[in-house]
Amino acid sequence: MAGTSTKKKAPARKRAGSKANGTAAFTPDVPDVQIFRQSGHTHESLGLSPETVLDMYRNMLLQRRFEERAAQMYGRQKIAGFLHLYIGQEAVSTGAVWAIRDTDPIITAYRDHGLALARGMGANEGMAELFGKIDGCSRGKGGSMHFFDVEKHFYGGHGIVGGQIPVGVGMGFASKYKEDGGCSLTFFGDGAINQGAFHEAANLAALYDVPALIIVENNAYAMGTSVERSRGDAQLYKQGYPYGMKTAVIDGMDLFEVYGAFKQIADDARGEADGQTKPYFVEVQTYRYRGHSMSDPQKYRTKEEMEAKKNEDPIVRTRLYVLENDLATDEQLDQIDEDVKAEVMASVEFAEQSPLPDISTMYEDVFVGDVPRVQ
Amino acid sequence: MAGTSTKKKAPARKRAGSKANGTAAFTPDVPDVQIFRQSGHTHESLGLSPETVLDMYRNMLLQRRFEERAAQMYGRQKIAGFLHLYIGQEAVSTGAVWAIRDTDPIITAYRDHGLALARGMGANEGMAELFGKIDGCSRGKGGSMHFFDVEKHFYGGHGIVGGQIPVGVGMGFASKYKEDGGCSLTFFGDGAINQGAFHEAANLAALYDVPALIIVENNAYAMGTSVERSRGDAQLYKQGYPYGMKTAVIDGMDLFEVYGAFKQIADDARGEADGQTKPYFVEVQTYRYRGHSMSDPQKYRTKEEMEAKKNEDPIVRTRLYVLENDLATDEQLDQIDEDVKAEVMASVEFAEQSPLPDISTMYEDVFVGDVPRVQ
Amino acid sequence: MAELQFREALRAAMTEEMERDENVYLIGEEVAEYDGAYKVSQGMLDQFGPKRIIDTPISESGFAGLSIGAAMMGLRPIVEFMTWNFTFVAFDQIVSNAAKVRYMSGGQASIPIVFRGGNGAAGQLGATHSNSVEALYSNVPGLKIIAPSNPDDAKGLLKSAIRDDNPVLFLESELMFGLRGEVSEAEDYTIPIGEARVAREGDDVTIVAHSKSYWLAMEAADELAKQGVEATVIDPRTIRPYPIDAVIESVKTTNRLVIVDESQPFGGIASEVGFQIQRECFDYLDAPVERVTAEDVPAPYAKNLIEAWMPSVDETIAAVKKTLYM
Amino acid sequence: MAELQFREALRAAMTEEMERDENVYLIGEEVAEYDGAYKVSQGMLDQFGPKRIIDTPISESGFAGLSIGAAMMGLRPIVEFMTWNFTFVAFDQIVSNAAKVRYMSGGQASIPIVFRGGNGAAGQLGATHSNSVEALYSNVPGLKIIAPSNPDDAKGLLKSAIRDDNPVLFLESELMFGLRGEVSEAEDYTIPIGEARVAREGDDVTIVAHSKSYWLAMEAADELAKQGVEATVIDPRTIRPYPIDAVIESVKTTNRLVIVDESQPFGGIASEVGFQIQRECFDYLDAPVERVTAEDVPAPYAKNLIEAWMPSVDETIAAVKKTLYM
Ligand SMILES: Cc1ncc(C[n+]2csc(CCOP(=O)(O)OP(=O)(O)O)c2C)c(N)n1
Ligand SMILES: Cc1ncc(C[n+]2csc(CCOP(=O)(O)OP(=O)(O)O)c2C)c(N)n1
Ligand SMILES: [Mg+2]
Ligand SMILES: [Mg+2]
Repeated sequence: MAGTSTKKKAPARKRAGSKANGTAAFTPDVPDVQIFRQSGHTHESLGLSPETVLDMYRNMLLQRRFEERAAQMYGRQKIAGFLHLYIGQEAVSTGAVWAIRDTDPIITAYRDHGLALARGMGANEGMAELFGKIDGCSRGKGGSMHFFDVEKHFYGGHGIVGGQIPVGVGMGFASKYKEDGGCSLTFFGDGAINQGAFHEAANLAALYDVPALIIVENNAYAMGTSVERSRGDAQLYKQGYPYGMKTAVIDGMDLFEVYGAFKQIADDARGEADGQTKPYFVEVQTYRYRGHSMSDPQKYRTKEEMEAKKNEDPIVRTRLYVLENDLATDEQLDQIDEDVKAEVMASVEFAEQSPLPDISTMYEDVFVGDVPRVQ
Repeated sequence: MAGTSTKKKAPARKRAGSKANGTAAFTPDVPDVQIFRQSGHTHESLGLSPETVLDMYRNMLLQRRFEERAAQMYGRQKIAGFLHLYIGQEAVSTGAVWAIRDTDPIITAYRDHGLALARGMGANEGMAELFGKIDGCSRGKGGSMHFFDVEKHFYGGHGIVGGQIPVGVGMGFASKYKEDGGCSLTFFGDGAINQGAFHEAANLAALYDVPALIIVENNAYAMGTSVERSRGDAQLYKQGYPYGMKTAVIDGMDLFEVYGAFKQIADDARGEADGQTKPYFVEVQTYRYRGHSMSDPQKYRTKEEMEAKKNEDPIVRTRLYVLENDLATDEQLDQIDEDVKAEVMASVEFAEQSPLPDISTMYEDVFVGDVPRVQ
Repeated sequence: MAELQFREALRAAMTEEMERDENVYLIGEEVAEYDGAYKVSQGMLDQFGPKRIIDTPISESGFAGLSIGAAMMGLRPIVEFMTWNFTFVAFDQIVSNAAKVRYMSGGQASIPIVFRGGNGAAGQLGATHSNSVEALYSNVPGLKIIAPSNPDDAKGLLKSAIRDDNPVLFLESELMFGLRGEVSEAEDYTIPIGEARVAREGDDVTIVAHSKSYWLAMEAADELAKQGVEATVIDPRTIRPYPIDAVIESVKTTNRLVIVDESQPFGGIASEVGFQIQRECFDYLDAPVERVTAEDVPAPYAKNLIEAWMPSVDETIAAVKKTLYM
Repeated sequence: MAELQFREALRAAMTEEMERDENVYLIGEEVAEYDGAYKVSQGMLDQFGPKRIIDTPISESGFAGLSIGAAMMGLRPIVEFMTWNFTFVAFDQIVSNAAKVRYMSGGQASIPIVFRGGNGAAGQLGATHSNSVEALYSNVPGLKIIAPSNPDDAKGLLKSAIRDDNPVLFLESELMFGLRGEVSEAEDYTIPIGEARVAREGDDVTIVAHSKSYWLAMEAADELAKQGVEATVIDPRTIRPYPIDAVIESVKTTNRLVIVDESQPFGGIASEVGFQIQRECFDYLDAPVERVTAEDVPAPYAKNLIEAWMPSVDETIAAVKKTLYM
């Protein structure tokens, strides 16, 4: 089983010490950090059927193809505003969602397509939202940054960096209050950890023993600012410590690591074993292959770094695993890709056909019930 | 010399572990925490002349008598609004101010009389401010929570919990920018550490190597909320760790500990030895003897706790030290007390005599220069 | 009718709603073990226990946001801010999340939450502690804002606010917590949000004022009556939605309007009401709409200065006389 | 005169002031190595180095507050917010510290600081990213607020703002950064803060509009001219202090006023200007003051909705015609 708790310690030196991000295993210098990396999982050791593995693979691919197509549509000005692609991070969304309960609420930032699709939002509703059409998941009101699918317990899509963190903790708080066994998942970026909202929410989660996973998706950059350039100490996993929170560090480029880790920590957070709800601070180490949004010259990183990271592509890795373990043939996998591409093309068609929202809808959804407006 | 850096570690357990506040020495479980407690200082080992010790004693007493009188004047409705007394914490203000340079900027929260008087503000200007008179240190505009004496490099007096922390770091930032060798001191309470502003400012200080002491005056309570009830982990000294900041824990009931500690860390912060400016996270463990403000039934603590803490009274301890070491006689010390009382009584008289601000002054001090107002 | 203090009326409203619906909880600084910084929640911890009366660290952004999340999951939080001044550190949660998430989700999320606490100047507290926030939050669509002037309205409106499925900002006043007044004993007494109360009728001028300022307006009206000027006094009770129709109707009779509003003047509530009235009652107005507000400078500490800074009865009388060319 | 983009004019102002005074620095997210999220600060890192062009983590409250402290010590920070929407997490620093500390200190502290960045809606960005903040910050005494509409004003006013010894909020617009215009090449070109620019004169109606809305107003005026209606168009350029005298003077001639203001309507800039004008020009107004603002709902994403949500040329023309009873 993964989750090797270690008590060893390296001296805390600013911008020194082992580089956590994207490198091999490291020894954290705070107590009780669980590392989920190179655990040697197999689908069998994780209890995943071949079908499930293929479902997960298919979903990762759906996220990828959906966004590739969206980028193209952005170029054709079918989509406007910001468009933040999740490409490269799909193992995080997929591994996490497959590991938790369908009713566990999820909330994230504006880089939200991947998690929404992992949670089961249809490509149609997603694409129509990007197109600003009435059949979009948020009725064309939210756009790329504000995907919502409340029926599927996906609570957005939030544009203010860090602003969703207290909200996500509150969703876990509600589970504890209602004693419904739920555990909330709050995703945010490595840049967002520097917002005050993170600090306040993390402390509240710890103080109130909230079943909440407070998850920093460390994709190495916040726009053009690397983690090293935004932190007094770039080892983000240290940030759960002062609140007395359990901490996990996960290799986010590996689907099975993510799945195995989330299964374990979500269950621990909901108190499955000890009857104690509790939060976790989780650093998932991942990488974004595309620019921050659509107009990013990406001068802040080298081609070499990118190439190295591309070798870790979670989709490629999963494909290799599937082939090596004979879970499917090359042809079957290609067929999945074809199916996914067709699904995405259909979603473009759906989005094209969907009507623009009627102007009258602009006045809807502000309040529950009718409330007079000012002219 | 004080400042025993320790690398030992105890397991991090929520609300467990050694109780840091007000008890004997403890072993921190983060690296590079320097403990300033029971160091066995004498005035000689600290290089303090008997005169200086008596000056410090006198100043602590001035703070105490000033506030005792202010409380009385509040009862007589000469003073209104909030009045937060510093009584019990005088070793912190005095030890720190005597240890640093006169030009090092200081900023604090609304519990500000002690630091202002330590910094050399006259009792007259302080008392007149409390009375809301034109000769007050802030021209009667600020009141108790907003003492300012910019000439003495005392920058207030701030009412929004935590709001002064980024500002204080900015004062140190300016020193680094101007290369003037300064080091800023930012004081705030144990309650304020839970504000997002703390987190953001602390990280910036560490990232930019700002010569700034970020000082939590842990007086055990934020209004009626103990540190244990406000934190996921009550060991505040852990809070500097994720930013990679050097950390110090100081016995704030002992004048010499405070003095010795601040001398050492302020000099290290300004880079005296290594040429590297740097911030410190500092936990000063102290205690407030009075209620939070003037109307506090104080049900949140026991008489026993209070009595135990009264045994640590920094003024009593210093008096004992002075007597034991023959730095002055009982009579001389009583005379100091008489002088201080007279000074405070004179400040009441001064405040009484000072005129109310002219109504026209209400419109002054909003802007530098004349700027039209709206009616 | 029972005579209650304002704080007791608030407590009664919260208590009744908490008894009625176990999804309602109260959270804030010192609300539980301390019995409330201003004793509004006195005794509630004893009655409801720590699960539902929840003390917080000084983390307004944190617990406001946490409660927005809880509300999205079906709970009905009452968030007490020690005062509204301290919401500036939680501004983003209120403005970006509470007010906008429902809209951005295309109506999928709802956020039944009440934010409440003391608003406005409360004596000699200085500039950071004397803000009237209604002028700030009312600019933001997506929020309801209530600012009652008496215990009866406080109770009836707070109960409505707690039952409302939308974010409601409930503005109280430290200076009014001890104010006594008759409160309806009707079972399950609620007052609809968005309806003005015409407190007094007169043909010469209309005075509109909410919260503390309402009492200034009434005092001014009494004084004016002695001088032969009969004022209609309207307490809007809600700022958002603003019951402008009641004001329009009245101005059509009196042809004169004075707004007393403790907000600072630039873009305050008075500006908005004045703007709407000049537009809707252009042909009825016999004089410009006048406003009586706080001064356009930060709030000073000194007693004489803060008194001069606040809107006053005298200024209200003078403004009325101006509209009457007296 | 040289033709510059709006962003180039801002850059020129900052560069000149930084060359002039080494206490001036620029700080913000992505201002240095990334050359600015909107390329306003392009090349400035190369010229001034990392000591004076400073990248920050995403900590608006932190770096705004840090710069307030630095300003109190005599530096003259220019704080770039990626957009003003993100100042809601720094609201307390701006409102409680920048605006009030000088006052509370009895004039001892001064805070020479400029906060700047894009304001208002910038296309299909959704509700959290489309705020016009002037309505919020202008309520708070202690701040100057500038919102220029063209490169020349941008340069002259930003230079004045940097030299001003007070906190100045400088509101730009993502949609205008590429706007080209003639910019004075006068040495050390500054424009005094608080003076309106009368962009066009006409006797029939006065239209007041700042920032992006100014261009709507001008377009409407052109269209109206074709229909025989001559409008005076005033660009106030500053919101605080508001150059109301210029508007009063004009309305005394035209007797009609329309304010175009992208703020949301309730308590917005339009309300304030309308209020003041009905009060100061009561006997001159031939029609109610009209306003054209954003809709009173959060900003939607869909193209057609956000277009309908924004103030428009058509709405401006309609409002003018309303004042003319056309
Ligand atoms: C409070 C706030 N400040 C600034 C921004 C502008 N902004 C949007 S995304 C972003 C970078 C965030 O980086 P990170 O948190 O690492 O997430 P990632 O984009 O890598 O997923 C910034 C600065 C914002 N939306 N909100
Ligand atoms: C943002 C904010 N929230 C709440 C308050 C009200 N308040 C004033 S002092 C205080 C307690 C602060 O405790 P601590 O930081 O420990 O300082 P101490 O009073 O012990 O010196 C509170 C809650 C405030 N002034 N500002
Ligand atoms: Mg990132
Ligand atoms: Mg304290």
